Amino acid sequence: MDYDRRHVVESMLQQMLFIRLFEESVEQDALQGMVQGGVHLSIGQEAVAVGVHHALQSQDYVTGGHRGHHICLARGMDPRIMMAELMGKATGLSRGKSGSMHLIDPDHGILGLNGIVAASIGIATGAAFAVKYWQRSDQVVVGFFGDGAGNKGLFNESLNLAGLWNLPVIYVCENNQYAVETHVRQSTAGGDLSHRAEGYGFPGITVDGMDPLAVWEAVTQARTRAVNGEGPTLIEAQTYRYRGHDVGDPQTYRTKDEIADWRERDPIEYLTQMAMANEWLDGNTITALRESMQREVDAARRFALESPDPELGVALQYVYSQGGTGWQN
Amino acid sequence: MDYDRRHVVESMLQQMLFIRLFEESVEQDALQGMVQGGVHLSIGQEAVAVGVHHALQSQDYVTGGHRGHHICLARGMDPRIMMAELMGKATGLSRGKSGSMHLIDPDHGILGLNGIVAASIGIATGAAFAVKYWQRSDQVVVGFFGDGAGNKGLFNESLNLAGLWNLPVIYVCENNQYAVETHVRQSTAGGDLSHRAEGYGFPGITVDGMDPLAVWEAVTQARTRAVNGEGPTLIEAQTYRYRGHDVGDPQTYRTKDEIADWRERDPIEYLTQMAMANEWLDGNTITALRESMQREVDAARRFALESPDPELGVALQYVYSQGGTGWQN
Amino acid sequence: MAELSFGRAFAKGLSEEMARDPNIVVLGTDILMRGGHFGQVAGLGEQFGPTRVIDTPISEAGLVSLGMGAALLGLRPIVDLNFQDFMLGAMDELINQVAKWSYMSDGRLRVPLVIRASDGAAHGAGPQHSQSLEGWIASTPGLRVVVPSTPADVTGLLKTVLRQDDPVLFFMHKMLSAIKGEVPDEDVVIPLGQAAVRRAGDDVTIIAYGIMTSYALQAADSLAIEGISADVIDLRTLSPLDVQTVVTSVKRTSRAVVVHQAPTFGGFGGELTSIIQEQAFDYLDAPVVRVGARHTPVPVASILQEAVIPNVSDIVQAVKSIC
Amino acid sequence: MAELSFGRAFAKGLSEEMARDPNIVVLGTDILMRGGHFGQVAGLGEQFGPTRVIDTPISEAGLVSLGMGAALLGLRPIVDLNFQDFMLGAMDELINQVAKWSYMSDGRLRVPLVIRASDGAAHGAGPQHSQSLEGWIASTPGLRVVVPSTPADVTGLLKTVLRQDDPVLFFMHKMLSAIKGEVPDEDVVIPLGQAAVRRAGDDVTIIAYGIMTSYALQAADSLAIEGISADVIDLRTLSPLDVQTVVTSVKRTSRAVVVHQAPTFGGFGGELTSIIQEQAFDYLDAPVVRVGARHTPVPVASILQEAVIPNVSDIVQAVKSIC
Ligand SMILES: Cc1ncc(C[n+]2csc(CCOP(=O)(O)OP(=O)(O)O)c2C)c(N)n1
Ligand SMILES: Cc1ncc(C[n+]2csc(CCOP(=O)(O)OP(=O)(O)O)c2C)c(N)n1
Ligand SMILES: [Mg+2]
Ligand SMILES: [Mg+2]
Repeated sequence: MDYDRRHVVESMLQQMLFIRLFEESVEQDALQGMVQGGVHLSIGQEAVAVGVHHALQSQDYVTGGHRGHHICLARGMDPRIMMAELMGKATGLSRGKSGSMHLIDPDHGILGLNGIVAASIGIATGAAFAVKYWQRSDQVVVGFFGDGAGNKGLFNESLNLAGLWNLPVIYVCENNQYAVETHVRQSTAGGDLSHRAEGYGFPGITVDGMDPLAVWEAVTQARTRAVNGEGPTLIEAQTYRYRGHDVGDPQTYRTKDEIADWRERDPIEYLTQMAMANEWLDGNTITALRESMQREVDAARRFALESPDPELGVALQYVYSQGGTGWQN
Repeated sequence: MDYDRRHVVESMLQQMLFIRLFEESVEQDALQGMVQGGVHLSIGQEAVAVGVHHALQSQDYVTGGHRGHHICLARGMDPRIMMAELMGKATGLSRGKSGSMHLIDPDHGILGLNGIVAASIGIATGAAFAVKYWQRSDQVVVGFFGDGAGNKGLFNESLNLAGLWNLPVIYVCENNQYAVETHVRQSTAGGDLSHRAEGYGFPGITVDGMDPLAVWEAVTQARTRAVNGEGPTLIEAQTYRYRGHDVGDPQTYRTKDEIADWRERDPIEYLTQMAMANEWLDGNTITALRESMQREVDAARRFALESPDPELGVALQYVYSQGGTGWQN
Repeated sequence: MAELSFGRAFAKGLSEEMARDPNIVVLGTDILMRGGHFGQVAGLGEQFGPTRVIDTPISEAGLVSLGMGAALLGLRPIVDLNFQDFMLGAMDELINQVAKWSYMSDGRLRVPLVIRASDGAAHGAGPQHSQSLEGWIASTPGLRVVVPSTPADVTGLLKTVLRQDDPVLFFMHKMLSAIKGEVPDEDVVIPLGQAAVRRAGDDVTIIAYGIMTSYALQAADSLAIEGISADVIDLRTLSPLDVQTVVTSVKRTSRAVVVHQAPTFGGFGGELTSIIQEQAFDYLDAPVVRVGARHTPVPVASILQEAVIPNVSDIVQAVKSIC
Repeated sequence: MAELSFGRAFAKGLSEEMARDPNIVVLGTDILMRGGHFGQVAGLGEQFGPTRVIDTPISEAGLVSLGMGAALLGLRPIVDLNFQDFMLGAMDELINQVAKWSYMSDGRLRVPLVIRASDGAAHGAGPQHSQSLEGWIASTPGLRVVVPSTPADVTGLLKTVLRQDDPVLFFMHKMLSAIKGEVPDEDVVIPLGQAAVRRAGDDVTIIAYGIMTSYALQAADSLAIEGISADVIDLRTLSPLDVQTVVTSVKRTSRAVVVHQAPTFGGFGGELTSIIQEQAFDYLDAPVVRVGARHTPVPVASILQEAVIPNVSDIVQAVKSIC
């Protein structure tokens, strides 16, 4: 058990570190205009994606919203082709067509991030429907979404369907307190969003989203429920984005103090302390780890930068599954 | 108090009787093809509309769904021009353009029935927004909808807005157990729909929708809350339609016994017994009342039948508020 | 050959495909026992049971989204939206999601999702149950639109649709539900993007689809009496569109009338007209004339509805105005 | 005259109208402090406070429906939907409800609701944030569509819109947000349905609106060098549509090119083309040519976007193909 815990903590720490460094690199490039389109960084929210990932199996599926780099990296997306996609390169996942908000990687069970708030909730529900239809006994779907998504209609329609049909889906709300400038208490009636699950007859819980172990535990339980045919769970992870809504956000809507308070609970810091206190890792190992991660990020970045632009014809491909734009027969 | 109660009971009984007779007349005409379009009768559900009406003031607004004749009559719509509208006549409310599902009567605060499930919820919320904006201190809006509407997205969006902004709106769900053939338990996860109100931080209660006095009390309380600035209430009234979903429904999905059980709780019967037991009304008075109502229904029907068809030009009017079809300048 | 109604023809095609492919499921309101409001899935509940013929809550957005998620994994859901008007509650799901996934995934994922809905005007249905929105869907890159006009086409096109991988909107005009026609017993598939010439003529080309095909044919009958012979083309699908059949005919007849039940202004007829004048300009002896509904919602009262919806005589007059 | 950006021009018009009419309120995400994502309501939060400049949850359907309910009582809400793409989440509310209430109530109720949204392609915005859906709305009986191309028009059209009673979709192309132009200090209103002739010419009529107006003008500049003189018409509103200005010009020039950023196939250009050939057939020396986007979603990478979105040289070539 202690060994397991050590193993998990080390693995989580490694993933969170990698995500953080990856995102910091993306941020710099975005500021330089090297990234195509708006960029929504997950810095500060690493614990949610990493906690969820550790509770999942490789055959599980995920969907996410516009802020989902951490989800993709946690689930195993290749950082090089991901970075190339962010920069709109020919080597990118979708050869530059989808970009940051719409990363899709079926090979890693990533059915898609999404530029439309709440859409991920419905798609995850549908994937869970298929899993249940085929009676796959050890597979679940996680639908990530933000606090802002709980007030979209699709939330009601999908959670009702999942509750009604006992679908193997886990809804993970990353409550990072804001939707752009709007604080969750200014958008959401009735307190914690997790309470709304009761209206659909399944459990909703709020967990500390800065603690990957807490997220891991909650999702582990939810996954067990799901594969046992007991249906969905709504998990609201209280977390925080250290950066603005997108790169370039002037962030006039919150105080430095508020950011500082949340940073005190930084998940990377927290697990680092835990690992060191337990003598699982020492300072040198951590420095070495960080350096090797940074090298990997740099390599991904270099790969992307050195990759060619896509051929223009790519833009006309796969409007339809046979490959073309095909409105005409 | 007892006098008040007597007064209320008599008034309710009178309204319910009138609605029942009106609907029976519509049913006959619908079977004969005299009514334009699908007809969704409210027979069995009279107590909800009448109970709500008695708790409202004349300045209050209502919206409703596709099954709303009872709402319109309770609020005071003229049965003659209503009947004429059902039959698509020139004398009808909208000169035949809107028909049964889309009755609109601003003079009686009826902002509109609606052919789209759940739409009434959002429109009522908006009217309440205006009432609050103008700080009208003694006005509320009631949004009627069916049990089938609770699983539409708009339910979530609107109830959240109402909860967030404390709007003076009362949501009345007429749970008549079915949406077409689908029983509410086959469509709605989590038990009583009224529970979902908790997720938005305002009260949701389930009342006996076959008892107009129970409805009246619940709405009276909700109205007091609303005008006191305490925000919305969701009231789920358990009721039943004695007829099919629409005229012509083969009704293979329920048993005669189920219908008989609900009819034992018939609201007209119930208030009649109460009035007679209290010696407020005797058999003769009730017979006379029924006869005079029937005459009024017959007169409405005659008025409609004798009214001319609309001029064809009516079809081209009021696409825009200035009167025309006006796509061209 | 069996004589089947439009609705039954759908049920037949679906039944055969469901028997062939266990990944096809159908979801919608009141379909398990009732078989849908237009009899379009009658008997399937009995045949395949509630795991494959699934009664749902009234949640159009949730169902389209659910269908998409399931389709991404390889299921082949048919979501029956009942009236086309209710599709408006699922537009984000259709346009921002379903339509874009093949493209955004650069072909790595596909959405073999079929949406069935009944469109068009029916006496008494009124403004919120009578719309003809096929043009919007046809204009959306990534979606396919099928608008059959005969029972045989319903079966044949449905079979095709269920054997390909693009999302398809399958629109069946509600006033066609009860019409009958021969449907082959054999497994006949009809390719998408192949219009049918329903009647051959030399003086004018009438281009229609769905219910307006029969109006066009009736108009052609009247016109024949007056010595005007019309080529009547039934497009069958709007996306992909069979441009060649249309243009070839117009080059021969030099005159074209485009017909649909949607309002003329902003309708799909504008696309057809544009293509014709782009590709056959030098052959045209007269402007292409469009016949569609007036720019109004569809009113409830029958006589008012008839005042705004195009009819056979509108088509006849349109043809005469250019012949 | 002040030089204002497109976004500021909106704020100016709205500010003046809100000062005039206490029944105007504006609702949307992140508008109170931020002033909207395109600066379109900058300063209004300070000026009018949170009871009239209202930050909302992300609930497009709920807000359009709320706006409608409030408008039925006589309030004049502006619902700011941010990106036009998000309007897809409120289509039932817009098309089945807002558009139909005047008609269904036979004129007894009206819906003075304004929906503002930013449309069109912007580098990097990608498939779900770049659409041009104005044609769908224009085709809907009961709705009005405003597509301004200059700051002065933004102010002048907004003022008009807020003084009439029909529901209006006010679409501002996101790449125009920062362009600047003179806006009169006085209270100038611009009637709906009145196109502007932005440049006079004799050889060809180029019909555009919104952002494509400036592309059309640039194309006209290039063409002038080559001796082709173009009339450039900016429609300003699609519903009501100024047919007369278009047809009069084409009758004079005998050639027309229709331009928009939406995909050509199924776009509003089909309507314009049809009207032209219906009303000026005998004057046309060549087919009307449409310039629009390819039939694809709008990809994220800039160079890919440019491969599908029409540009100045596409317009030049289209003109040359018929001149
Ligand atoms: C339907 C829709 N409405 C509005 C937007 C614009 N938008 C993008 S992100 C965002 C805020 C989302 O907040 P939240 O769900 O809390 O996610 P977070 O950004 O905090 O991760 C908004 C309003 C959108 N993308 N989709
Ligand atoms: C958005 C939408 N989806 C489907 C329908 C078709 N439809 C009309 S009434 C109805 C059942 C509604 O049930 P409920 O809300 O319980 O009202 P009731 O008929 O019982 O009064 C359905 C599915 C519709 N009108 N609107
Ligand atoms: Mg958030
Ligand atoms: Mg019901």
